[in-house]
Amino acid sequence: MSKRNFAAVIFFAIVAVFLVFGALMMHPFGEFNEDNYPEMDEYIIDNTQNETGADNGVTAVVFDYRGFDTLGEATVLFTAVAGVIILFRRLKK
Amino acid sequence: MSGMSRIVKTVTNVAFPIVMIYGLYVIAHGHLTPGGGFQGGAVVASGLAMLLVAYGSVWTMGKIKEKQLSVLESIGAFGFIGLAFLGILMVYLYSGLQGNFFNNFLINQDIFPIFNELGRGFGNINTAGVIPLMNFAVGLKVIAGLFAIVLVMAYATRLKGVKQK
Amino acid sequence: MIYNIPYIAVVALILIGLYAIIFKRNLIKIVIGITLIESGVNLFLITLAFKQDSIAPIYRGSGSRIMSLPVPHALTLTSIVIGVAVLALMLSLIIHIYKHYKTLDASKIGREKE
Amino acid sequence: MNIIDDLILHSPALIVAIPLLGAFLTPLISKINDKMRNIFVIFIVLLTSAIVLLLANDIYAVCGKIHTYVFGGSSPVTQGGFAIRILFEVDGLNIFMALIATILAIVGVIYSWAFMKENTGLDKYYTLYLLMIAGMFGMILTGDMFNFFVFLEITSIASCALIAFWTNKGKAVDAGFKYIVVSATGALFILFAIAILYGQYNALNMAVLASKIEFSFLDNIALVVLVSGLAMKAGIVPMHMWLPDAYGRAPASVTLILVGVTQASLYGALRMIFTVYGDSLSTTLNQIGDINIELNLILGIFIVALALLTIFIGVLMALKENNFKRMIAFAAVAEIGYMILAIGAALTTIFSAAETDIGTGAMALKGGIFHILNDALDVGLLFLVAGAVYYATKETSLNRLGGLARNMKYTTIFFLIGLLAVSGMPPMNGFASKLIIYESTYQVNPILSIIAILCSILLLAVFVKVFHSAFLGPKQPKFDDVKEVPKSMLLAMGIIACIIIFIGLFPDIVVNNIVQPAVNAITDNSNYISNVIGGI
Repeated sequence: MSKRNFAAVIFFAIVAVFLVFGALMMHPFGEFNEDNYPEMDEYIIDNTQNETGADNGVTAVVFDYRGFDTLGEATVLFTAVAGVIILFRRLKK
Repeated sequence: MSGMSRIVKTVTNVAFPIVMIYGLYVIAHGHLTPGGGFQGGAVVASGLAMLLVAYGSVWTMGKIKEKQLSVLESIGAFGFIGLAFLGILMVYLYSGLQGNFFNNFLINQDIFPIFNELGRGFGNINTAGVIPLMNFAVGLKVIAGLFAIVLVMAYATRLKGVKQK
Repeated sequence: MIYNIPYIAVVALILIGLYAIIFKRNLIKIVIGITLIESGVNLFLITLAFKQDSIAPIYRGSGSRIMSLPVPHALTLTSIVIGVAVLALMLSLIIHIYKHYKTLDASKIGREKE
Repeated sequence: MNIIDDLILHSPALIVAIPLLGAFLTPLISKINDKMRNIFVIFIVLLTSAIVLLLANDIYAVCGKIHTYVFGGSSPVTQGGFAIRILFEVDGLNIFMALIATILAIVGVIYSWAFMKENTGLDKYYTLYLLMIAGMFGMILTGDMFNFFVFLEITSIASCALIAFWTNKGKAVDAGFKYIVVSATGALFILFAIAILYGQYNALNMAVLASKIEFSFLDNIALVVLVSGLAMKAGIVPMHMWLPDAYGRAPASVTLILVGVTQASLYGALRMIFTVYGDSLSTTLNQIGDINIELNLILGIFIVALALLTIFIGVLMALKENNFKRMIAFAAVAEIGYMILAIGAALTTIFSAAETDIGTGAMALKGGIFHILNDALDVGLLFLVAGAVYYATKETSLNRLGGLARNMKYTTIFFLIGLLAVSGMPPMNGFASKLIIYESTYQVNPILSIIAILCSILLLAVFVKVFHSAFLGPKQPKFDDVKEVPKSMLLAMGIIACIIIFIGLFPDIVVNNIVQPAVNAITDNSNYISNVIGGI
């Protein structure tokens, strides 16, 4: 094993140990109580019909509450298209 | 990649309209049922990609160029950001309301009563103000964008020298 | 600890992806590694959205009012689209690299003298 | 309500939205003709800059003011103090970075005008260029963690495509691939950290998170993952291998914006460490005897060690590099080292109880933030000069260049200014910020500043060698018909050179008016929280 590989293995092991410990410390799957009450999401669920008029809560979040993220997301796709086209363009005029 | 066999082409011909309709349905009902502009756009784009696989990239490139797709995508993106900009102008439209970028300017107003409806779980399509319009803009953008990516990559990696059937 | 199994799955996905990125030399495998990390993170976001006995956050005429959290769904949607964009660009670059060097071995590309 | 007030009110959104709009419209406009497109792009960039200046004027008018902008709603927080909508929170640090980005954007567009003229695919080039600028502004101005991630991805995808712009060169494509792998991995790390924080506190807004953070074990992991992701993007040493390739192979006008993107990532690290984690960094982790081992101390020492390594490796690799642009790229790595050296030194001291230590920390931060501005200008100017040399001679290797000063007078002068500035010589701006860094690190530990000064001198040696071999020396017959570069490129370099000399001659004006508000903004995170979510 080369030196570089050795360092990589140690790095990998450290990351693995910390992530597994982190996973064990998360709040139990699917359980919410007073400590981690999801106030932001509950607000959205309660008010989505009145504030945005949409029945679909996820679409309400995507296009209204976090609309600017969606603009960014659309831009990412636009960027990728421009990037792919620029990479496969003709090089000579 | 040139075209595939006749069986594939026939099946594609049958399946293509269904995929289109389903994708457009998902886009149009984005604010009512699971889905939206991105998901429906991806469905339509995958239908177009199926066409690309069946008929080959050279044939498809003859029908539509990536430049045209790029213009379509620009129009979709412009529609989306334009609807967002209209939120700012809301303050001039309805007196007394302070609007911001991305305001849902069609909801809670009384100038266009038809769009004013709130969702109450009945599945009315004219609910949610500006969201369906944004869904359409994003849908157009995603269709053109994803198909442009697939088309350009397929055309660039085509086998040269193979005659098209 | 049985309730933490989804998180363990997330960690496993991320670690497999990281392993591919660090130790593999084939460019396609590196790309697969990145996609795996991305799936892990997306799975994590979706895991955070789940609430027991809940339905998807979509109102119908009637039905349960206990809904899973909508924000992580929206974040995952964004993250998936971003993933597609990154993937498209990476694959295009790989096509170009293969055209230039006729190999996908990371240790053999970009070493020529100018 | 008049139009200027409206513009200022909506300015945080407009600064990002106008370049985006420009990018969406560029493919349509370039259908008309090329000249129209160029005018359109420069118009968009100038409009954005005007709005940035308006906003800056507004922010600097009142001390400690934070301009909060809500997307799609009127009130930033709902009752109970949680932000559901995306907020842009512009304080002294944001606007400082935005000013840097503005300078780079204007200069870059003017420079590309002539520099890229002979290439194909220019409409997409300008589209991606505007997207890069928009993404950079978005990263800088946003106050939402996930929004930060989205804009990070926009910049990294756009810059990756532009790095590989010359696809006929294998090395350029290779550099682009390296860049996208590193930045995609880094961005996914950042997203993972955001998800951890979201799962704990059910919040994505920076100010809300800062008010809620408790510093559990998971927060520790999130901090480490976040900072390592941002460090990947910023090119700090163990993850620096993409940077010389990407900087060296990209067109010079793209490299200029890449410098800004790197610094936006650095800004992200600053914002996360000092504002989001803020006071909870001084949590005591362990106690040995009488000494409290605090987290900020460990983090600070770690960052200082990385910074020294970064400076050292950057300078050493620059010494043995033969490619003109790659050599400058290694110098840029070293310069990033100086900034994080200042940040690390500030971390070790600023949370301490003693008054003098806090003063030292604030001074180190001042030096570090000032150096962000200076580094962008100095390194940017050097890259533009390297691009100009490539444009005139089509030659990148330092071994084959020589005697260019005879034919390219102005470029030579600009290179001289750049080399003096980047190595911290007195009449230029680099001296002013490096002096503050030396002073503050000397108070933390004298060895740090000694190493920093030595490396700076080595950097001077590197550049003097280049100056001698490329610009001076005997006349070479093959460069006889080399001409001075077109006027627009000279104008672009001239703008940066003028700003460099201005800051070098009057550093006090800049430090007092621009840098000090940024330092105040970063050290006072309670002001940030209370301004955004209203006294909770």
